[in-house]
Amino acid sequence: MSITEILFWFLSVLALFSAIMVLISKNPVHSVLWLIIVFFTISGHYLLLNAQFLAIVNIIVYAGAIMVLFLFVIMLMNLNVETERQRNIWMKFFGVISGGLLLWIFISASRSATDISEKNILMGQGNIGLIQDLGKVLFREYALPFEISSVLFLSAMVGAVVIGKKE
Amino acid sequence: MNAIILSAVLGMVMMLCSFLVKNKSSLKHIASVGLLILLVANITDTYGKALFTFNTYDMFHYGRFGFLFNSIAIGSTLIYVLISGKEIERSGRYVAEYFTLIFFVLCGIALLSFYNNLLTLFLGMEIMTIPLYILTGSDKRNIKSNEAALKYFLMGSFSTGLMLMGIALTYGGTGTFNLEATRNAQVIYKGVASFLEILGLLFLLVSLAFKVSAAPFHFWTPDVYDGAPTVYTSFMATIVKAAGFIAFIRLCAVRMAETNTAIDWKLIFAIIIVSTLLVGNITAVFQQSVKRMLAYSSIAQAGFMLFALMSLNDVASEGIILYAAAYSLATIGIFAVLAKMKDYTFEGYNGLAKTQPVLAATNTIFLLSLAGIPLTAGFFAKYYMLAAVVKTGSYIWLVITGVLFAAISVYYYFRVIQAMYFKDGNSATEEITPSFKTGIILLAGIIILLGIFPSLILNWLYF
Amino acid sequence: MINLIFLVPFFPLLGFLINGLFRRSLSKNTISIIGSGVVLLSFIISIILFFDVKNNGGIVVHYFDFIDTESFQIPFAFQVDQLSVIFLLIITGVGFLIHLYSTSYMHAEPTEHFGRYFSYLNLFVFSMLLLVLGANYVVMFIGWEGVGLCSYLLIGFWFKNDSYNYAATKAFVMNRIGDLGFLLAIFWILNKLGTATYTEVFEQASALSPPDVTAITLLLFVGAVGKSAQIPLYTWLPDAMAGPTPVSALIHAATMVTAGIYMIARSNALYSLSHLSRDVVAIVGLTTAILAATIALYQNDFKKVLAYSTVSQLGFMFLALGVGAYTTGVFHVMTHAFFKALLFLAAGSVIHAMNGEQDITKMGGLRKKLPVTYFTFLIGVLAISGFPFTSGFISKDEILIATYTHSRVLFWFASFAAVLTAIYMFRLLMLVFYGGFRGTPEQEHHLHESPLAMTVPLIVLAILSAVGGFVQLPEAFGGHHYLNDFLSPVVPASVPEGAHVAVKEYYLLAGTAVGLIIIALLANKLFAVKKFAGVYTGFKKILADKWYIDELYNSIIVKPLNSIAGFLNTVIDKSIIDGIVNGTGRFVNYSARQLRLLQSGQVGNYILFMVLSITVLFLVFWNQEIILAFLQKIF
Amino acid sequence: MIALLLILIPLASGLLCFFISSERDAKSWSLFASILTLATAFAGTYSFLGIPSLSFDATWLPSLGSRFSIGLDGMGKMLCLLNSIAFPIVFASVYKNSYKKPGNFYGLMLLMQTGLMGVFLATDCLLFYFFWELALVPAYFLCSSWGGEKRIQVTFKFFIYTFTGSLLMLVGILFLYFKTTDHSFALQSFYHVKLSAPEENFLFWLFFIAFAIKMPVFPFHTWQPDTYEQAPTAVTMILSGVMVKMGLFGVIRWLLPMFPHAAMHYSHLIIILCVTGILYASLIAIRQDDLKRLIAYSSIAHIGLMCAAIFSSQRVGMHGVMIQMFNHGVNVIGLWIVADVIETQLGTRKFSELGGLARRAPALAMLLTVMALANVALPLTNAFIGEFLMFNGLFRYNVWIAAIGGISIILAAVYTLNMIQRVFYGNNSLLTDNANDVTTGTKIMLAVLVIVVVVLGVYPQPMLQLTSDTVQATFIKFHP
Amino acid sequence: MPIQYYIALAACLFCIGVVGVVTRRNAIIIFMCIELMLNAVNLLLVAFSKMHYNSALAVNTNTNAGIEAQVFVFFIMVVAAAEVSVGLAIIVMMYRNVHSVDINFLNRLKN
Repeated sequence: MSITEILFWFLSVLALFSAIMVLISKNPVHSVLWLIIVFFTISGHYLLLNAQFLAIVNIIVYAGAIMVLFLFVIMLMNLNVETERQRNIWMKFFGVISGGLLLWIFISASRSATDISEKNILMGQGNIGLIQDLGKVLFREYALPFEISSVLFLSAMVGAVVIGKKE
Repeated sequence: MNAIILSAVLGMVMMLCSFLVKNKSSLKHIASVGLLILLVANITDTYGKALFTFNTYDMFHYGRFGFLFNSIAIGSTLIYVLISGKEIERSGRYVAEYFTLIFFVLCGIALLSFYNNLLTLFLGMEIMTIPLYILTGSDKRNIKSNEAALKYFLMGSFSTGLMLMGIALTYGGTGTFNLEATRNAQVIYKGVASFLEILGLLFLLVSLAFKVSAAPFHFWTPDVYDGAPTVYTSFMATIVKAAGFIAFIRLCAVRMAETNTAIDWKLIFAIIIVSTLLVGNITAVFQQSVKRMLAYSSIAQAGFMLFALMSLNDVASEGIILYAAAYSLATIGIFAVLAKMKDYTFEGYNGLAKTQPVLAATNTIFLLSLAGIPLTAGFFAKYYMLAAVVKTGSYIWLVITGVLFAAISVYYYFRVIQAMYFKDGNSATEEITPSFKTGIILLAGIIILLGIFPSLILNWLYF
Repeated sequence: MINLIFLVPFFPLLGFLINGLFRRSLSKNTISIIGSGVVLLSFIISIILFFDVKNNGGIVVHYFDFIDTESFQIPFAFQVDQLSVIFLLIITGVGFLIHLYSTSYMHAEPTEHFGRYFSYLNLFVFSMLLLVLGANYVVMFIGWEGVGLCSYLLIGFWFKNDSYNYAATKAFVMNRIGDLGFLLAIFWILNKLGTATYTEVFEQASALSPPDVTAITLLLFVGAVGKSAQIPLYTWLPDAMAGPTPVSALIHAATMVTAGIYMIARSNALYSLSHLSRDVVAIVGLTTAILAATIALYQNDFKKVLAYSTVSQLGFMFLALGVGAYTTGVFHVMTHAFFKALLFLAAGSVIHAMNGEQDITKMGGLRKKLPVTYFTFLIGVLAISGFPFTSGFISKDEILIATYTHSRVLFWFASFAAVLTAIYMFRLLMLVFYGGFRGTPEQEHHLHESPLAMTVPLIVLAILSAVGGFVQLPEAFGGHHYLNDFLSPVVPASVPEGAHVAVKEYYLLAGTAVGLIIIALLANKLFAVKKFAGVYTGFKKILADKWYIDELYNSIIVKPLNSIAGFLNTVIDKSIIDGIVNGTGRFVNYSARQLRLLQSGQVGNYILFMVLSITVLFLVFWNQEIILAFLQKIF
Repeated sequence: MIALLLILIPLASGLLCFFISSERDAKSWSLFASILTLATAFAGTYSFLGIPSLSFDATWLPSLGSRFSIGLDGMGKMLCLLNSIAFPIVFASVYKNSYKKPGNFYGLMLLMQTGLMGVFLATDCLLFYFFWELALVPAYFLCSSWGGEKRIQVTFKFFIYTFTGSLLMLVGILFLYFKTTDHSFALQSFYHVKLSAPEENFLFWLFFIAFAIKMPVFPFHTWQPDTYEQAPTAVTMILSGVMVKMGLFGVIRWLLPMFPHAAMHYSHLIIILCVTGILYASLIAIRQDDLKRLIAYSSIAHIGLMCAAIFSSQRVGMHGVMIQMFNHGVNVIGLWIVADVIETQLGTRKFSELGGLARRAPALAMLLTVMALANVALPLTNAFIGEFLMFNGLFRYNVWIAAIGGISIILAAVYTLNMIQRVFYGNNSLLTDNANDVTTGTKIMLAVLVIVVVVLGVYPQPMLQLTSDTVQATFIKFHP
Repeated sequence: MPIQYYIALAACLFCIGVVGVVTRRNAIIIFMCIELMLNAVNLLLVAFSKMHYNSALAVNTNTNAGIEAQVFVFFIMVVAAAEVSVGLAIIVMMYRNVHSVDINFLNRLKN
């Protein structure tokens, strides 16, 4: 087993474990922290896949900005105590069942997808994940969507102001 | 391209207006002028006179269909602003921002009518939806509005997740985000398409079904439409929903049709259609609030529009345009009247014909149109939908089912008519201005005109 | 002559229109003059026609195309021949007398109703003339239904009384049952021959297959049974006595009820082809004759006795037709018209005198108070009982002879019926005119002989009843069967020839004479009493209650039909059929209430549903061949 | 041109009528307009202006293959004539009644006439469907606004019921449209569609149910008595006098020539249904206590007979149906006028509360009696000709069915005479004691109808000739 | 490394996210679970990107194949950030009015 594989397994197990912990933590703050761990592991995967730019952005945007925002809101609302009452046990049961079914669909679909069964991922190599290549593509082919996404930000900004401003 | 850029620009103009223009009521006029400009720009664009030319690297596809729909969407929004502008003014403090958001939504709609890449689909969808979350929650003191916004947001984000999963899987199968995928991968599943792509398309289908509120992914619709301020419900239920369909039909017509040779999506659509019609029509029957009834009715109408997605032929594409126009116009009218009512229940409409004969008469025309009675645009809309399926030569049972549900739909639409005309009561309305009356009469006139000559719209597809 | 034919029905129609439309503005005298005058005019024209026909034979006059389709043409045409002209004379002649009688009898009515009465009566004459004049079955049917209508209108003339209205409705409905048969017969003829015109039908009759002929003749007979009050449709006729007495005389004795005989006599060419049908006609006729006679024995209503006697006599006529003696049947129609009209009018005179009382148990000993009425009534009774050489004797005698040659068994039964006839008629005579008066003193005080307008018709009819039979006097008595000769171009004569017939005639003559004397004595002994209880027990009660036929019909037809209708109305229509329709609506409503519970308001539930739906869609998608194949198997 | 005028006159006058507020004006205007239509229809029926004026053709929806093409054949002429006769009579007979919002009432009535005209005139299937619905919508509003106390639910049921039927027909129309060789909705293209047997059978039912509901044929009839009972009498007259003819018209004009084999295939079933319906409705009519309901059930029975006669596939029967469509219209309108007179004057339609009216209102009694006799198809009334021919057709089809169906003429006598007896005869009730006879206007109206009844009963030939071309044309395609 | 591993991993994460959305009542946690789903998609996209790159490499060593998936991931992150800002604003607004973020209390709108 190569180092890549060991890392892969380690990160995968950690990611899944943390994700489950996000799910089952009673305390929202703990959930946030577990989620940050998930994000870190995913960034680790990106690094394994040699997608360095995304790995960094992931940490900056998700773990750094978004999760902090979450944390901030939770703190603001004083939700750090275990205020959430337990959901109906049936709901949990069905939730897990439905998740399992969905997972089963994924697995069975990918198992039947023979077109990719032979395919492998190029780990740790290839320069498409590097910032100079990405940048070229982003500002040439994807320049227009990139600009348009500013509309999204504008609307989000307006929205946040409209919604968030206290009257 | 004109529409996309201009709508974004106009949105920013409105933003600036929020602190440049002090008089709130003039905002409506500015927005109307902006919409008019947008409409003209889009029409000139249709005939090859674009203001901006970029190399879009195949991100967009400019077709007659998209242009026509975009014009209809912009035109409907114009009518909507003209009729309901006053309601927008009253819905909250940030009038200019609301107009801004409406323009941004139009930008998203423009993206959806021209997209040729799953990325632009995704972006368009998000640009269209995110302002709607905000508009839904714009009545900040109203808990219902808050609740609707949160529900809409949570479920909307969830469906975004589904959509992204779909996009990722199709990408896995094809190696491209372009809508017209040129497959270099060997076709595997049943001789044609990749298994992963199929699964991805299924996810995409589900997420788009969510956007157009097709059952069983419709659950957000009644709650959100009910909770949102009426004037925005009107916007969401009409133009936005129609845009969802346009996005959907493009996906179906291009991506799914490619995989269509061996894999039949029709059965899936048939199931979705039947359940949509069932849920929409049947549940609407028991509603006590007209607003909520209209929410269910919009689900039911979506069921009919899905016929086009299932059949995917020339009749279907003509039909979905006509349906979008007929349905949007009629629903805008109904909501405009609804917004003037003091009581949203059916009882609130009792005796409207006596107190406000013009409102009652025009409202009747709108309802008749939704019910698909001839001489209104709604008839031809339904006609085209049924014709599209009949033309495919199979699934006649589905057509008959649809027709039976259409008969049920008469039940709840006519309850309003009954209340207005045949029941006694003194329905109270807000003050009705003459300009509102004029607008609504014009709207009714358009519906009747389209009901006699649907080709007035459809000819634009070709000439 | 051709030009005159249409005038025969036209005059009564004119009378109907004038009297009907202007009944409020005309005086009673004018109404009387118009009402009777038009019939008199028709009578005069009929006489002219009679002589014309006698000299030149029959004729068909085509007026216009009534119905013209590719499959058949039905012209509106009249046929005047020997048969129809006889009926014309009876209808207009007797009709005129009865109109005349009515002018006095109905004089107490208000002008408006007086006018209405005469307009109905004229309409009746019109319809009856149409019936006999029609040159095809459809025109006959028009008249056929028309007389039914007039009968309905006249029975219910006094519409304030609900039981009268009921009787009228009953008459019409029972007639309609027969009419249906008639209609089907017409269809059958039209379908097989493509024409309904008599001449063509009879020419081509031999081309019909035996089952067709039998079916047609039997269906025609169903029509006749309805109109001529035979078993099983006779019960309306006694009830029809609710109408004014002249109406009973004209419609329910002299003319309308004989339409059935006219029809069968007219269709003799068809009946000659079907043995079975003739047998049925004969047996039904005879049974009716006996049954009605037995019932008549113990009736206490003056007019009811006469009504049952009419039914019985009609039975005789059918018997004659059934044994193939068509002219004899027609002949009996004629004589019956005379004496039965006479009897009814006399009865009317009595009732008039008794101030509307019809119960014979309340009468008695009237011969002194009403001499003319008594005398004429006596002639009528003698005629109907078959007193030698009265008209009734000759016609009935001929029927019996014809029956005898046809079948001995029938003959004895027919003779029995004839005896019964004599018995109940003498009973009637005795109870009304002999013995002591049993009514109230006021009634006794009121008794008076009727005015001239009523007695003159009585006298005329009495004379006709007495001597009217001589037109068909058998050879045995020196006669010549004039009627047979006259009718022979239309109706083949069927009088048995030969010496042995003459011998039988003498037997019959003797038998009748002896029988009548015995009956007269018995009747005098039994019925000419001072007091008469009118209550019967045992078998008499069964007869007095008319064999409970009405009750039987009530319980096996009317009541079940009514309850079926009620069941259909309340259960099937309201609950089941409408219930299904409304149930669909209610089901939709119910499912709406259930389905909306799905919309729980919980985001978690919503998303759960969505995820599960995705799974289901996925499964469906992957197994769609199986599902489609399954669906295909179902549909 | 005449054909176009027949649609345009009621349409324009109807739209104009909405803006008339004065009751007098609205009445006079609508009466005037309907008489104008009648004059036009007469001109059309007797072709004073030549054959070409009877049809009109214009582009409507080129992309759909539908044209605004209208035309008159014999049956069309007759029904247009009926339609245009019915309205003036109805307007005149309700002239004394007053309706709230008269402009709307008369406007809707005229729009309904437009729809009916269009149905009888259209030679394009989509146009036909258009008018089919157009006739229904005003009826809905009329019944719901001006009807009896249960009007809303009852009319609603009526509307949904018939609407469902017509939507099914729409599916059928669409299916056929895509089967036409030239993708057109024209009558002739529809006639020439080649269909496989299962397709034909399936489409047959789609169309037939729509027509059957409209007629209505047992067991699709339950909307009818309620609607007739609850609708304002003026509307009921049109509904039963003219609108039910739409169903029969549809069967003859569209159904039989399009699906001749299916029609033959199912004729037995349908005739049995119809005959069952005839007896069923007749029996129920016997038990009715309400004048309007009685007429309604009687109408069901008559229509059932017409439908059965159509499917008996006999020319004779078809001739009968043709003439009976007109006659039934006239007769039933007459009956409704009487019912209206009684109801407006006495405020009740219950037999149990009526009686003895003949003495107070002899003219009414007389006129009703004639109409009622026409209802039982007495000879020399117009209905006799129709029923005679129709039963003849049925007889040719099957003797037993004719015999069983014939029972209805007995039952008709029972319930009709029962009605006359309970309304006009017997003792006066409290209500009828103070009744007055009809006004001269109504008297004249009824007298006109009576004259029509008698004239057509004595001399039906013109009517038979008028429609014989339709019968021939129908049987060219539809031959047993 | 076979692509199935990554598909399975992403699918697991995605499904855990879904389960979280269904079972949790706290709006914020639900939102976080949605973010988890998005991340699973991101991971899957990057994996596919490298897979396609790998396949294309066999034909052309200078290939750029698969890069668009990484760009897409970038866009997803952008959108997610925008969504979060709006979403949290809505949650805060909600909290202001009802002092709870428990979605079980969101049941004024139903049936």
